[in-house]
Amino acid sequence: MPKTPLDIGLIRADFPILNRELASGKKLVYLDSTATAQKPIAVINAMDEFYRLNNANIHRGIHTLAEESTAMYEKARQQIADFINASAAREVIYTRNTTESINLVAYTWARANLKAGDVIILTEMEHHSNLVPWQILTAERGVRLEFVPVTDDYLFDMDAYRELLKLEPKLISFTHMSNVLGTINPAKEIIRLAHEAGALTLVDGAQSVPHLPVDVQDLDADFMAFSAHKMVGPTGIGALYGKMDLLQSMPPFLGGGDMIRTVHLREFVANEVPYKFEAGTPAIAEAIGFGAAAAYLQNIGMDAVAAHEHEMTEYVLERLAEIPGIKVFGPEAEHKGAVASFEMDGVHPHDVAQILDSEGIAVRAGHHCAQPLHEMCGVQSTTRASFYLYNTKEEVDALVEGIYKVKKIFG
Amino acid sequence: MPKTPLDIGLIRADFPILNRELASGKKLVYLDSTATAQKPIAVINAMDEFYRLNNANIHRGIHTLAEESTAMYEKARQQIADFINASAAREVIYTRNTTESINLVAYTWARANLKAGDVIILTEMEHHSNLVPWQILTAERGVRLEFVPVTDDYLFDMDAYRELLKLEPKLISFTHMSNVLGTINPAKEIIRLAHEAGALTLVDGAQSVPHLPVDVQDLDADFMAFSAHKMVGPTGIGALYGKMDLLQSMPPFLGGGDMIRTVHLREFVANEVPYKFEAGTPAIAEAIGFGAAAAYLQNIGMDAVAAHEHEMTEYVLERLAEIPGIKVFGPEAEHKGAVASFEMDGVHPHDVAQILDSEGIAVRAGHHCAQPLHEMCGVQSTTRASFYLYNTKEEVDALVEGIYKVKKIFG
Amino acid sequence: MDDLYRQIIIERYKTPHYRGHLDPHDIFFEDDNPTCGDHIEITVQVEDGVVKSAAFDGHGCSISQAAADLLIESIHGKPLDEVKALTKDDVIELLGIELGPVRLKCALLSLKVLKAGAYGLGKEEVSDALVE
Amino acid sequence: MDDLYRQIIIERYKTPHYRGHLDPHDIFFEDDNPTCGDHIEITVQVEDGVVKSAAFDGHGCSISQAAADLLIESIHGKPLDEVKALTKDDVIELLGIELGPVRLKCALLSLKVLKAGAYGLGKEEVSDALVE
Ligand SMILES: Cc1ncc(COP(=O)(O)O)c(C=O)c1O
Ligand SMILES: Cc1ncc(COP(=O)(O)O)c(C=O)c1O
Repeated sequence: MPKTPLDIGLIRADFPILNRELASGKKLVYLDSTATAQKPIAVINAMDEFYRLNNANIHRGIHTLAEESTAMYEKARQQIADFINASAAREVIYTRNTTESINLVAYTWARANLKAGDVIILTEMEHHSNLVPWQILTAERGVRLEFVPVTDDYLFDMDAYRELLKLEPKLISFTHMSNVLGTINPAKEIIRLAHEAGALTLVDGAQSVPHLPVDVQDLDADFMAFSAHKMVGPTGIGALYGKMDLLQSMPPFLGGGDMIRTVHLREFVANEVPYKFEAGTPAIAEAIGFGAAAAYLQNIGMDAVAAHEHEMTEYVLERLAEIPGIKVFGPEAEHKGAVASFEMDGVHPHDVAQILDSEGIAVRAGHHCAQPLHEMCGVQSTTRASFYLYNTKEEVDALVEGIYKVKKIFG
Repeated sequence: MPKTPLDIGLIRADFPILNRELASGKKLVYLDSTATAQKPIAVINAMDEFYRLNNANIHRGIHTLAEESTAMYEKARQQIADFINASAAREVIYTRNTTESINLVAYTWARANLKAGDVIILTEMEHHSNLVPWQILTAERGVRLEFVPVTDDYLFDMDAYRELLKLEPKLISFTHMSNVLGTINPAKEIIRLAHEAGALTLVDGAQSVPHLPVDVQDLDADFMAFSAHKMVGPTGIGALYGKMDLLQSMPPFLGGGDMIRTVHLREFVANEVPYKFEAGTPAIAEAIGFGAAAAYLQNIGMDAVAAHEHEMTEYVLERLAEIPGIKVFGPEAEHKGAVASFEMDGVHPHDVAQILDSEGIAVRAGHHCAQPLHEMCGVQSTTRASFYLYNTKEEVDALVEGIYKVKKIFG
Repeated sequence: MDDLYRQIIIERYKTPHYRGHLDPHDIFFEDDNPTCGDHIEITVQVEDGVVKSAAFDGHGCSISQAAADLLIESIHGKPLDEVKALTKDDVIELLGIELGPVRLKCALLSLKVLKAGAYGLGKEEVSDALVE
Repeated sequence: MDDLYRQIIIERYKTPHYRGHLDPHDIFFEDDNPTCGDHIEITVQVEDGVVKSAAFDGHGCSISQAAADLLIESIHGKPLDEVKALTKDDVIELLGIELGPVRLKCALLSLKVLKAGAYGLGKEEVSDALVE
C-alpha cells in the first residue's frame, strides 16, 4: 500500500462533530466508525442545500426543481458507480442499507433461481444481515446453507472453501471485511473460484467499500452491497451493485411508483434497470448526500485512507498487546482492517464501554450483529474500537489510558 | 371544519425554498406538494444538528452519542404516533415510504394469511403503490383483486362496495385521499363495513396524513401507510402503523441486524415489534426529521391546515372554472383535498407544465402514478396543481395567468 | 419563450408530416415513457440497407411528437447503419432547444424506439443506454 | 464515576447473593437482550400467593447482573400481585443510578423476565411494555 500521508488535521476540520465536548467535559474520541461513520460538512451541506434550494420529487416532474432534483439524484448514482468502478451508473441500485441490498437479492434473484436443495455458501464471520435473509429463504424454500469456517488465525479457510465448492453451490455470499475481526477476505480469489465452480457471488461490502479501494470490475463481483452511513454518507441509503445482465434478468422486488413502465388495474410492466428496483419516492436528499460522500472519499483517495488505517491498526494492536488481561480477536495487522475487538478479564464489555464513555471515548460493546462469530470465539460479546480516516494515534493512547481506568474500577 | 386562520406570512418564513428565485428571474410558485412537500427550517435543522452533534448508530451502543441517537430516534417514533393518535409508539414501524409500508403488509401479513382465491378489495382511484404490490401477490398466489369503482361525480362508490363485501374479502386496501382527484374517501365508514364483513383494512394515508386530521383509533384502521416527505418531513422515511396484535402475529420481512433477538448460523429468533420489521441500520437522521415534521404540523394544528386548504380548494376550482377549455377532474370542493388535476384542450400536460415553469410555477404533468384512474377518466395524463399550508390565493392567481399564457402560445 | 418552443415544434406537433403506420414494414417497435405514459410506435421500410420510408404514431407532448416527426423525416434515404449510429445530440440538434433531463426523455423516446427497432432488440433489452 | 458504578453494583456483580436455579419452582422464564446477548433466567417458588424463594442465572454486564440480584432480593416475601405491579422505577431505585435508554435495557431485563413469568406469558407476548 502506498504511504500517502493524510493531513489528519485538515480532515478532522471537515467533521464538525469531532469538536464536540461531552457532558463529562471531555472531548469526544470517536472510535465507533464501524457502526457508523461521522459526516463531513460537504455531505451535511449537500443535503441541507438541497432542501433549501432544489427539493422536489424526481423523474416525474418537468418544472425546474424537479429537473434539478432528478439531475442531482442521477449524478450521485454516477459518483457512486465511479467510486466502486462500476461500468455504468445504472448498475447501482439505491436501497436503504447493506441489509436491504442483500435482502433484495434474496427476495428476487434467489427466489427466482433457487430450489430446494440448492446450496448457498456463507462464512462463519458473517454479519446477521448476511445470515438471516438466507435463513428465511431456507425456511421457505429448503435451500441448503453451508459455512466456510474461520481458521485459528481468524482467516477465511480457503481449503475448506475449495471443498465446499464441490457441492456445486449456486451462490457464495461473503463479507469482504469482517466488522468484528477486521479480517480482509481475499475477495478476488474467492470470486474467481466461485465462478470456476459455476456460482454467482454477492460481496457484503459494508466494511470494505468505506475503508479499502474497491473495484467491482477488477473483483468481477456479481453483486456488491454497501451502506452510505458507514462511508461518511447519510443514514437511510445504501446501494446494491449488480452486473447489468443479472439485474435485467431479475424480477422486481417492491411494487409501486417509479418501478413501472405501465400499469393497468390488474397488471403492470416493470421499468428498466435500475428503476425497476426503486419503488416509490426514493431517498432523494440521501442519494445526493451519498454521492457527496463518495466524491469526498475519492478526492482524498482510498489508497491514502487505507494506508492511514493500516498504520492505525498496527499501532492499536501494539498498544493493546502491552495491557495484561486483554485479548484481541482477529488476524495479524497484515490481513486486518482498523477494527480491534477485545475481551478484558473479569469485566463485561458493557462496563468497559460505559467507563470509557465517561472519559469521552466512544466504543461499541456487544455482539456487533455477529453472534455466531462470537460463539465461535467463545465469548458472548466484545468491546470494539474502530478507526477511520479522521482518527489519530493520540486517540489510541486515550483508549489505552481509559482501559487502565476500567481496570482500576473493576480491579 | 373550524376556520382557524393560519398566518401564512409566518408559515412561509419557515420554508427557505419559497424565497428561491429561478433562472427565469421569477419567484418560485410551488404547486406540487402532492408529489413532495417543502421542508421548514425546523426539520432541516433537526437533521443538520443531529449530524453535527449526535450522530451514532442506535440501539446497540452505550456511549453518549449512541444513547442520544437512540433516544432521539425513539422520541420521534412517539411524535409520529401522537400525530396519528396511535395508542403506542411501538405501533409505528419506520419504512422508506408509503410504498414500502404497503409492500411490507403484502410480503408479510398477506403472504402468511392469504391463499388462492381469497379476495382483496382495492379501488379504481389507487396510486400504483397500492396496485402493483397486490398484482405481484396475485401473480404469485392466485389471490383475487376486486375494484370499487369511482362514481360519475368522482366519489367512492359505496353501493358497489357493499356488493363487493359479499365476496367475503380478507382485506380492503384503499386510499384515504386520491392524489389525482383529491377525493377524500369516507374511511371510517369503509372500515366499519369492512370489519362487519370480517375483513381487515389498510389505509393509504400518503395524502390524508399530511393534509387532514387523522386519528387511527377513531378510524379503527388496522394498517395505515404514509410518507414523511409529503408532510414537510425528509425523503427516505415513511411509516406503517399497525394494530399491535396484528403486528405481533406477522412474520418478519427483511432479515438482518436489529430485527433479531438471537441468531445462530442456521436459525434466528425475531425481535419484538416494532424492531422485528426494522432490519439493518435505519434512517436515523430521517426519523428525527420525521418527528420534527410531525411536531411542526401538530403545533400549527391539522384542523387549521385542513381549513386553509379547503379555502384554497374552493378558490382554485372557482378560478379554473372561469377559463374556457379547462376540465378539472374530481368531486365538488366539499369532498376534495387541495388538488386540481385538469385537462386543457389541445395542449399536452407536459407543455402546460413547461410553460408554467417558465413563469416560475411548479406543477406536475403526467399520470401521477395513477394510470388506471386516468384511463377511466379517458385521458393519458393531466396537469396537476396542488396546495399546502404555505400556499396563497395570489399563487392561484399566478397559476391562472400562466394558463392564459399557455393558451397564447398553443393558441 | 423562443428557446422553449420554437415555431417548428408547435407546428410539427399540431400537423406532423410523418404520422402513420406503414404496412408492410421491415421494422416495427413501440415503447412508452414510464414517467408520463407517452407512447411512440415506429414503422420503417428498408430497401438494400437504406430507409425507404418511415412513419410514427402515438401520443404525447409537443416535444415527443415533434421530435418523432423530425427524426423520421431525417432518416429517409439514410443507410440503416447510420440510423443505428444516431445519438442524443442528433435529436437535440433537430429540435434546436435545450432540455432538462426529464424533458430530454420526451425528446429521446422516438430515437430509443427507432434504434431498438433497427437493432432488432427485445422489449427487455431496451434501455436508456441506447440514447446516451 | 460514583454515580456510574456505586460500590454495591460492582459487589453484587462480582459476588451475587441470589444466583442459582430453584428446583422445583412455580415460575420459570428466560429472555435475552437482543442488543448485546445478555441472558437472564429466573426461578421463583410461590406459597399462598407469596414469593417464598427466588433465584436468577445468566450472564451479562454489571448493571444487568446486579439489577437481577437486587431485584430478586427485593421480592422475597412479597405477594405475587405486588411483583406483577413492579415498575421500571423500582429497579432504578434499587440501583440508585441514572441510566440512558440502552443501559436501561440492561437494567430492566430481569424485571421483564420476572414479570413475564409472573403473568405466565408466552415468548411471543413479551415486550418492553411490561417494564414501562
Ligand atoms: C395516494 C398515494 N399513495 C401512495 C403514494 C406513494 O408514496 P411514496 O412515493 O412516498 O411511497 C403517493 C405519492 O405519490 C400517493 O399520493
Ligand atoms: C459486515 C457488515 N455487513 C452488513 C452490515 C449491515 O449494514 P447496515 O446496518 O447498514 O444494513 C454491517 C454493519 O454493521 C456490517 O459491518
